[in-house]
Parts: sequence; C-alpha cells; structure tokens
Amino acid sequence: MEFFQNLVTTFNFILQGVWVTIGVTAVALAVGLVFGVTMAMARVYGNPFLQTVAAIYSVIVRAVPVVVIIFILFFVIARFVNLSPFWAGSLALGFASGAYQSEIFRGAFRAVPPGQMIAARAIGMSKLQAIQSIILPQAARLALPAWGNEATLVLKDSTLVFVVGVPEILRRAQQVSARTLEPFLAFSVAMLLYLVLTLLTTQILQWFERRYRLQM
Amino acid sequence: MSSTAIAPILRIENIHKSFGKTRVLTGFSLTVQPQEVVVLVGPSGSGKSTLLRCINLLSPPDSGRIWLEEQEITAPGVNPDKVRQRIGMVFQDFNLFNHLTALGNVMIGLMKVRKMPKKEAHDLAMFELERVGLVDRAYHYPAQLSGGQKQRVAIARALGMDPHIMLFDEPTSALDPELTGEVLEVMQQLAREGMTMIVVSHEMGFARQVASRVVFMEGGVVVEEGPPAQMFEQPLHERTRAFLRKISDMDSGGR
Amino acid sequence: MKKQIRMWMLLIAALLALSACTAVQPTGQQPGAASAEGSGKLAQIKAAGKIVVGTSADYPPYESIDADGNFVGFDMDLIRAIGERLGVEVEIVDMPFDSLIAAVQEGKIDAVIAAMQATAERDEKVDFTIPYRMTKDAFAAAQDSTLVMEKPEDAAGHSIGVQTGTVQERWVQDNLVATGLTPADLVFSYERADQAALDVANGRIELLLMDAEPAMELAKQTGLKILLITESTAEGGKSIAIPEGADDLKAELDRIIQEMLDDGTIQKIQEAHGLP
Amino acid sequence: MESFLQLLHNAVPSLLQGTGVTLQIAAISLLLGMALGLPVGVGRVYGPRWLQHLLAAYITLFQGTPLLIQLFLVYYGLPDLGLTLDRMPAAFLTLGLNSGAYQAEYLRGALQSVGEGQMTAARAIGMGKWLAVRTIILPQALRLVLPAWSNEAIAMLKYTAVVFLIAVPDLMGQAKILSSRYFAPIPIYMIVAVFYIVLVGATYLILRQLERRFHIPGLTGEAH
Repeated sequence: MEFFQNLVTTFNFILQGVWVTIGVTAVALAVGLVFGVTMAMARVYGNPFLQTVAAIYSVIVRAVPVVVIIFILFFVIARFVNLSPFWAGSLALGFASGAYQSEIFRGAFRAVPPGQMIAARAIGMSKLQAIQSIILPQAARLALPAWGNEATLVLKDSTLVFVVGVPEILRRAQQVSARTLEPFLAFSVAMLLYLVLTLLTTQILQWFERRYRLQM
Repeated sequence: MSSTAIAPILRIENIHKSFGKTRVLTGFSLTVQPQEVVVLVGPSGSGKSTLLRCINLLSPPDSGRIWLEEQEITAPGVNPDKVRQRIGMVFQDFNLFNHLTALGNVMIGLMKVRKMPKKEAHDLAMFELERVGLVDRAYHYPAQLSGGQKQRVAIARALGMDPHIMLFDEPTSALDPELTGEVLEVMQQLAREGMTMIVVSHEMGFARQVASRVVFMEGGVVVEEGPPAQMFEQPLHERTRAFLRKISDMDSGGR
Repeated sequence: MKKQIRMWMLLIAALLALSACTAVQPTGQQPGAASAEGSGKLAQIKAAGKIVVGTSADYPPYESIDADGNFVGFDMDLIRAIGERLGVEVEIVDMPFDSLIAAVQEGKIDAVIAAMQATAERDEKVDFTIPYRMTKDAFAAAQDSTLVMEKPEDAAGHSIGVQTGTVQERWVQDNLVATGLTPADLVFSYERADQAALDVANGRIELLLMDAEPAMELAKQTGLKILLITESTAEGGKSIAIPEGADDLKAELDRIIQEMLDDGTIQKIQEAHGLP
Repeated sequence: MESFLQLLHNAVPSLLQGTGVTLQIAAISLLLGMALGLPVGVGRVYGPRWLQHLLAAYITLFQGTPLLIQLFLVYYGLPDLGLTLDRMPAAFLTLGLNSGAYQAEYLRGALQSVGEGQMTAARAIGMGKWLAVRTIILPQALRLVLPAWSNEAIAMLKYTAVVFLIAVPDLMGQAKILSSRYFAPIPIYMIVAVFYIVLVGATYLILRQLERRFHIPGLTGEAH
C-alpha cells in the first residue's frame, strides 16, 4: 500500500518533467534543423569558403560529446544573452544536433539526381530557387528516415540538459529520489516514461515516412 | 551400390509440396539410374527448382517419399546434413561465399563438414579447381571472377564434397551467352566421367548431346519423358511439342 | 590519409587558439569597466522588478525541493525575505553547485544563495555580502562504520566523497591529497551531495564531508552517523554571492542582512528550519 | 595569454589522467558490448521465436531510453534491490549493456544483408545451421558491420562523458573539478573539447586502417 502511494507520488512528480523534455527536444530539433539544412546547403552548393566552414562545424561538433558542448554553450550563450536554463540548454542541444542533421541533409542533397538541378536551371530558375522548390522537397523526403532516427537520439540526449539544471524527466526523478530515497523506483518510472515517449515518437515518424515516401 | 547396376540411385515417389496456398509439386515421381544425366525442362513455375530443393531436403516435401541409394531420406530421424553431403548442388546465381577466395570456397566444406586437415583439404581443393580449369584463379575472391568462373568454382565446391549425385539448378541462365560454354563444357566432362546428374536447363544443345533422358514437367508433375532424340523429334504430347518449339526458337534466335 | 591528419591538426590548433582567446576575456576584464557595468546592478534589478537567484537545491535544510516542486529551506526563506525588503520578486534557478559562480560571473543570475562560503578564491571572481550565518562542517559515515574521528585529518587514507566545487572539496584536495595523506583516487567529487550520502549508505565510499546541518539532515534520511563536527575545515560564514563590482547591490544586501541579523529575523527563519 | 598558459599548465596533468579513465571505460564497455551484441544479434536473426522476442525487448529497452537514466538506475537504483556495484563496474555494465543493444542491431542488419543464397549454399554442402552461421554468414556479416561498429566505437568514446555523474574521474569529471576550481568553465571545457577531438580523431584514423585491412573485394553489402 505504501509502495503504491510512493509510486503515485513519484509518478506524478516526474510526469511534470515530461513536458519539459518534449519542449527541450522540440526546440533542439527545430534549431538543429535550421543549422543542419543551412550547413548542408553550404556544404553541397556553397563556395569553397562556405564549404569549409560547414565542414569544420560538422566535424568538430560531432567529435565532441554533446554534454561538453552543452556546458560550453551554456556559458557562452550566457555571455551574450540572458536565457533561462531551458532555452540555453535547448539551444546548445540544437547546435549539437545541427551538426548531425547537416550530415543527414548533405547525404539527402547528394542523393537527389543531378539532373533535377540541371532541369530546374534550364527552365530559368536561380540556384537558390532551384534548391528551394526542387531539391529541398525531394531531399526532405529522402532525409526523413535518418532524420527520424536523429529525432529519437535528440529525445534521449535531452536528458543531458539536466546538467545545467533544466527540470526535465531525469532531473525531476533525481529530485524525487532525493526526497523519497527510493532511487530505483524514481529512475524506473523515468525510464518507463522515456520508453513511452520514444516508442510514440517512432510510431509518429513511421507514419510520416509512409505518408511522404518518395518513389525514386 | 555398384554391385547391382539395376538399383536406382534416386527414387522419388508421389511427392507434394505447397508454399502457402500455392501447390507447386502435385504428385511428382521420378527414378534416376546411376550415371544417368536427366535434363528437366518445363515452363517457369512448373516446380523444377522446388523439386531440386526437395531432393536435397533444403525444403523437404510435404508428403511422398524419396530414396537415395536405397535409403529413404524422407523418413523421420534422417539427418539432412548427412544426406546433403552425398548430393552436390549448383545454383543459378552461384552463391559463392563472398568472404572466401575460390580456394577457400572449396576448402571450407572439406574442413568443416568432412573434417579434413587443412593440408589435405588444400590439396583436394586444388585438385577440384584443376578439374574445372581454375587453378590460376584459386586466390581470387568471388567479386574478382567472371560469372562463368564463379559457376565453375561452385561446381568445384560441390565436387569437393564427393557427391554421389549432382543437381544443377539452371546453372547457365544467369550468365552472359558467351560465358555459358565454359560451364557447359565442365558439365559435359563430368557426365563423361560418369557422374549422375539432374540438370534443370533450357540449353537444348547440351540436352541433345549429353542427356540420357529429357523430362518435361508442368503443373508439378511429369508430363512426358524420353531420350532426347525422341523428345525433340516426336514428342507425344502437344504441350511438350509447343514448349520445346518455343525454347528452340529462342535458342536459335539468341545466337 | 596525410591530408586528413593535416586537417585534424589544423582544427585542433584553431580550437586551442579559440579557447585561449576566451580564457583571456573573463580574467582580462577591466575592473573599471566591470564596476561601471555593475554600478547599475541594483537599479537594474529594481527596474526589472525581480532578482534572479541561483541555488543548488540538493542541500536540506538550506535548500531543497518539496513534493510540489517548490524551493524550500532556510536559504530560500531568507532570500524571499530579503527580496521583500528589496521590494522585488525573487526568481530561483536550480543549477549544479559548481556552475553557480560561473553563472554569476556570466551575468546569468544576479546572486547565489546556496549555503556558500566566501572563500578568498571565490572572492576573486565574485563579490560576497557579509555572512548571514557562521557554519561548521561534518564528516559522516555509514551506521556500521568503526571509524573514530577526533580531528579532520583522521579522515586520512579513507575514501571520501565531496560535492564538486565546494570548499570541502578544496579542503580535502589541499589538506589530504596534496599532503599525501590520502591517495587522489580515493577522493570522489559528486554532482550532488545527496548522491554522495547515498553512496556512503551503500558502502561505496567511507566518508562524506559537507556542511554540518545538511549533513545531519541527510544522515537522518539515509541512515548515516556523524563522526565529527568541526569548524577547522570551514572558513568564514555563509554569504550571498553577487557579480564583481556590483557595489550598490552589495551595500544594499549588506544593509538588509545586518538589519535582519539585528532584528532577529534570521534567527527566526533558522529556527523554523531546525537550525540552532 | 599568459593566464591561459598557466591554466593549461595546471589543467593538463589531471586531464591526462581523466583521458586514461575515459579510454579504459570506452574500451572495456565496447568489448563488453561486443561480447553481448554478437550472440544477441545472431539470436535475434537465427534464434527460436521466443528468444527473438526476448532479445527484441532487451534492445528496445536499451535503445528506447537515455543512457543517463540507465546509468542512474544501475548505480543509484540497483542498491535498492541489494545489488551495489562500484562506480567503475557500474559504468562498464551500463555502457556495455547499452552498446550491446546497438551492436546487436547493427549485426542483425548485416546478417540480414548477407543474403539467403549464402545460407542455402552452405546447407547444400551439408553444413548444419549453426555451422553455416559460424563459418559462412558471420564472417561476412562482421566485415559488413565494421563501418557501423567504427561509428559505435566513436559514439562510445563520446558517451563515456556522462559517467562523471556517478563521480567517476574521467575526462569530463576532471573538467568539472577544474572548472570549479579555477572558475574558468569556458576555456576548460574548450580544452576538454580539444582532448575529445584528438581522441575521436585518432580512433577514427585507427579504425579506418582496420577497415582497410579487413577489406575483401566485393564484400560491401550492396552486392545483394
């Protein structure tokens, strides 16, 4: 009976972190998407300078643990703007994800047949127009499976922002376990909630994939 | 086995095989004598490949019985791995082991299945490669061989197991026309050496020259069988005649 | 291959240069500039109508989080009372203890209240108010521990846990490790004090050194026993940390704290949280 | 600049120590993950139905939840059930179990891409199922899985950076201690980033050599 009560308390307490986790993940993915697509475009269609910048970003960020990037950016961002841990952590996570997403979109851009670009230019589109209305829509569909995979990775990596004090699932689990002194219960509940989140995300992404699959 | 020449090496009796709702073999029977070369023809989907897979128990028949050298191999308790060692099989798409050289492909069965020491396996494998004329390609990987060479290695691999009967499942149909000759030559030589063979093939030239018997099957049963001369000149059934005419045309047209 | 190696070298060189640049910035700040910027701190806070205060809510009875996720504890009530007298709202931000000083430095938060002691080293980076409470440290061990301690140095040679970035961590490093009394690999720096306490309870480490009152509170919760309460590992008292050069803010906070010490407000809050 | 050199001078010795710990954890966890991922991956493809489901559950659990929670559950949670692991074994176990799930999935993909024909041909020369898996399928799958495995090795190197949260003095743990000691988080974490870049870069180059050494013409998985 006492166990049951503990379970309910713990569950309710951690549950409030779910929205924070979802929020961090969504912001990070969106930021990463902007960074990723921009950098991938620079990498594939940019001049040598842009290509180098994008390549360095991708290589460096992917060679450093996400948690280190979060720590660095948390303090760097703080130097310029006053953001809450939630925003600072999400932005840092997004910056890291951007490097991985840039690789995904680079691959997708490359997989669009070169004839598409030539054909678009032939009907008088500018390079940017061609990318925007011909290449990007195709690349986005090609990128979807890998992007979905990255989305679940970011969802899981969002626990890392707990190091800068964002009250997401893990942080709340830790807080409740510090009070109830039942860490096994607290972290099991956190794990379960995460499992539900990732499985749900996977399902949604698979639905998207089926819906927008491109026959090529 | 050699004491009585009359004893058949293979006897298939009324076998059935279905995949889901598709009935592929519907009471097939066939008897093969030692040193016979049986060429199996028939339209696609007539169950030829399935039949070969039934014979070496890669996909055992649903019902019916098969005897190999007077042992019933469809009986319960028979170890299919032991049976397969006596039956060599050559596939349409070669299925060479991609991570092994030509030599390695022949050796691996000798060492792992026949438990030969490495040295002995090496020598025997080299001997088999010589039989198919590929000693100079012994250390090449499959990806570095032509289709015809791959198929000859596959034959050498099967021969290494010292089979009593060889099954060929359209051995030349995945090959460019100019490469079929080298494979057929090896097969012809095997036939001359007295190997019992069941060959699924539409190579009519080969059938005419080498086959002791041509079997026409359709709908999972034998429609008609006979020596090549009879089958090609005056088949009894209209369906056989139509089919053979069609592939003869294709044959000559292709050249 | 060679090209790749060269590229890596280039990257690394660039990064090192970059980190060198960033290193100079915070320490190289002009004192004049800093104080000019800080002189408006109090005005800024008043204008914003709120003061953002960082804490590390893992330290009952000073600061922790209750069942509803509210910040509770002595420090929390104190800072709220101070906020009232300042006439601004108090926004509390929870972060790891070892990030607090940096967060003040970087201007992420206006102040830190986290049972923090004003050490000379920290004083180089931030400013401190007058102490609002003098403290002691405590060594805790598992209930079945046979260890007897009469002075802090008796901890020598035993595995010990401390919280990252605390004065206690510093004390252990300087007085036990640097002197060769305890091998460095027997000292474990924890993100959170309660985790260190759990590890003592689980038998993974023998000792825990932290502030006395939270130690007693954690000891009660996790079934530890206190071996020694001492003043000699602690220097000074607990103060609020604020950005360097925020002189107006310091003056105002000092005034309020002195007032609260004098009129017994702090005593009252202490008692409400069971602190002597 | 001078203060930076001073900082570097103070930081490098402990960071080198931390690097040793990081490498040790990464290597042992990776090997543990391999020892686990190999049978799990094979069992996932060739095992009996019930085993396949069981292994799938293991993989889902470890792939579907964050490593950090797994680590906390193992380190802080298991003592509740009477299993108290020391910090290093806890790190090895958690990272090993986690990596095992990923390695199993990579291997499963590789096993499935080897192609039916290889199994059929192996069975046709009289090999039993397990003999065929061992001598024909697995050697090919392991070569196919090598690139994915290299990625996993690098990922592992980076994921070790969370073990400081159970007070392991790895590279990141040392960084935390240093950054609060010298109140210089940005430069310290930048230096640590450089350390990780060197580690990851070196690992990458070594693994590339390894891949080249084990390369077999035509064995790329695309052949099928």
